[in-house]
Amino acid sequence: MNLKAQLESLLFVSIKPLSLKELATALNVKAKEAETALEELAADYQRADSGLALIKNNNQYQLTTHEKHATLVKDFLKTETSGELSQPSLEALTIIAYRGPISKLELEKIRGINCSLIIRNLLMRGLIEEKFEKTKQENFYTVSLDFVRFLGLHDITQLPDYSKLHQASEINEALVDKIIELASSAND
Amino acid sequence: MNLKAQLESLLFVSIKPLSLKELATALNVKAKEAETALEELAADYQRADSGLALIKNNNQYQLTTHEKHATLVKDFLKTETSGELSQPSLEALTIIAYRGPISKLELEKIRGINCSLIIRNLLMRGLIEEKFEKTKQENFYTVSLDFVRFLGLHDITQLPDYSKLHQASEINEALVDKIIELASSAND
Amino acid sequence: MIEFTQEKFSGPLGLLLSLIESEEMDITEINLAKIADEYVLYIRSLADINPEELADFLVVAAKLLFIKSKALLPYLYADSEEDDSGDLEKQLRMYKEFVEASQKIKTIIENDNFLFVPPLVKSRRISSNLPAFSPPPKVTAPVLHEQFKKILAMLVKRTEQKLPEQNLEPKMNIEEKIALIRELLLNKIKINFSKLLATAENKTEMIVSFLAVLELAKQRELIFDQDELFSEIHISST
Repeated sequence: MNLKAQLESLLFVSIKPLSLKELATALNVKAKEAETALEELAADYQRADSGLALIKNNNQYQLTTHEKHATLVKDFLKTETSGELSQPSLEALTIIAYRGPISKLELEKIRGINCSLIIRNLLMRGLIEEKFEKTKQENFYTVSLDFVRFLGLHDITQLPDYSKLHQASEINEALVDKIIELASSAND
Repeated sequence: MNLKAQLESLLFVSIKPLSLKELATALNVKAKEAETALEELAADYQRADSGLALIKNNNQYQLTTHEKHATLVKDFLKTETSGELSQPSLEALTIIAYRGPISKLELEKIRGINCSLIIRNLLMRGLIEEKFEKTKQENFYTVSLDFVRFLGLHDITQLPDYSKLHQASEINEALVDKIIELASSAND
Repeated sequence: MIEFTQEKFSGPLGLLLSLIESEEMDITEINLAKIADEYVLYIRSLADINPEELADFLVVAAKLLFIKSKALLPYLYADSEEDDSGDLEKQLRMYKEFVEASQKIKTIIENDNFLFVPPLVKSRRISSNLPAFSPPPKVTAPVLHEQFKKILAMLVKRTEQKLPEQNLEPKMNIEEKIALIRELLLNKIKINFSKLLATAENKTEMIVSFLAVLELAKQRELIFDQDELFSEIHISST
């Protein structure tokens, strides 16, 4: 049996995005195997001048129309405006897109202002997702698959300068850890 | 532009099967041209070991899963729509039961997160019903008659404490409160 | 299909960035020191600022005034290399990177390359002969009752959490604080800065006190003295 074709069937018929785990379980294969096949499927769509695309976010996969046909499909579905974004909301979304998963505190540190209302608004509109991290006892935020679709990207890492803006946080964290280490050893 | 890919996009997003005429009009091509491309697309699906298939019925075209994967798809859908509800789905169902008819926006104001996928899932399982209110230009949701009977009730108002909880002031406040919040975050 | 609304600036860093950029300056500590007064003037002119946000604006004001005082009186700070005045500069640079990235995201959205997914498609499933009704076995009327009461309790909790935020509203603005300090100095020769801060009920009021004292010093109405670095600051009228 062709794993790619089976994955395509399930993604097509599902009413929601599917996680790697759900797909692997349904097909009774290892997650790694399913992941490789999904990557191949996504590449096939790109290569073969397909009408479809396979996108991924937060380990969730979804079949969508291909970005090449955005105007055609939009006219066909006669879709309407899906709301407006204020500059503060756009900024918060940008930071969450590049830095996610990110805590509210970190987001507020970068924006220099309380972001409670913006976060609630973005959650309600389904542009971001909230996940409680047990180890850190804090909520962390990532952009949603819907937001990735609005951008016409297949993966949020395709954003311009993604690795540069994303990694900055890791470097900072590493620095902070180093400083804490030095400070504590100085106190000994 | 690749006609096959365009046809595939339209067939993928359409809610209902599409006639040759509808497809040709949307793509601004002759019916004959569209028909040839559709035949090619159907052949591609058969040849390429695809997860999809193109079926034609009464001159109406529709994308479906490939018949090879019928059992897989059926088992998958059965698990997807059976068993217990996730906590978020149960909460949404509860709010719809006590508070319905309720709009998606109101439900989201109470729950604080986007509810599109949850509503889809509840609709799919036949637990709730959707009704478009012309005056408000919005969909409203109520629990389905099947679900009321499943609970052993004749009418949803027979739920414990229904009259008190249906009008709970906490809910009214949550609705009002959030409207202010959205207004302020829209112009902050 | 997402529309964008325009604002003059968003938040304190947005304001700071727009001030710096309108002067065509780079983000450096020296330039931040130059812009400090303009920033303070601007936030004092903001009539309808959300009290929750005012605190954040004031935090940046305090940082700016610290940077400015450091630029004016460098000898005071010569020994303290660990001060964090460079933080605001770094913070603003990082913020600027994200503002620029947000403009790129805006362009991407405006390119309208939306990827569409079908609405709920029931017809696709008909061939699978799925039951039209598939209830969750354990859900009963009492379960829904319990669940609804939990939701109400959660809503009450959410409202309560919001109340303290509203109390953040500053009890006093800078003008009132200035008047109070003047009055205090009429009755006393000296006041201790720490005592003044101790009367503040929250962070916002503390910063307001700090700004008021700086404002009075600027208008040469009062002077500071201090026995040694980091010791008590005494305030007296000129």
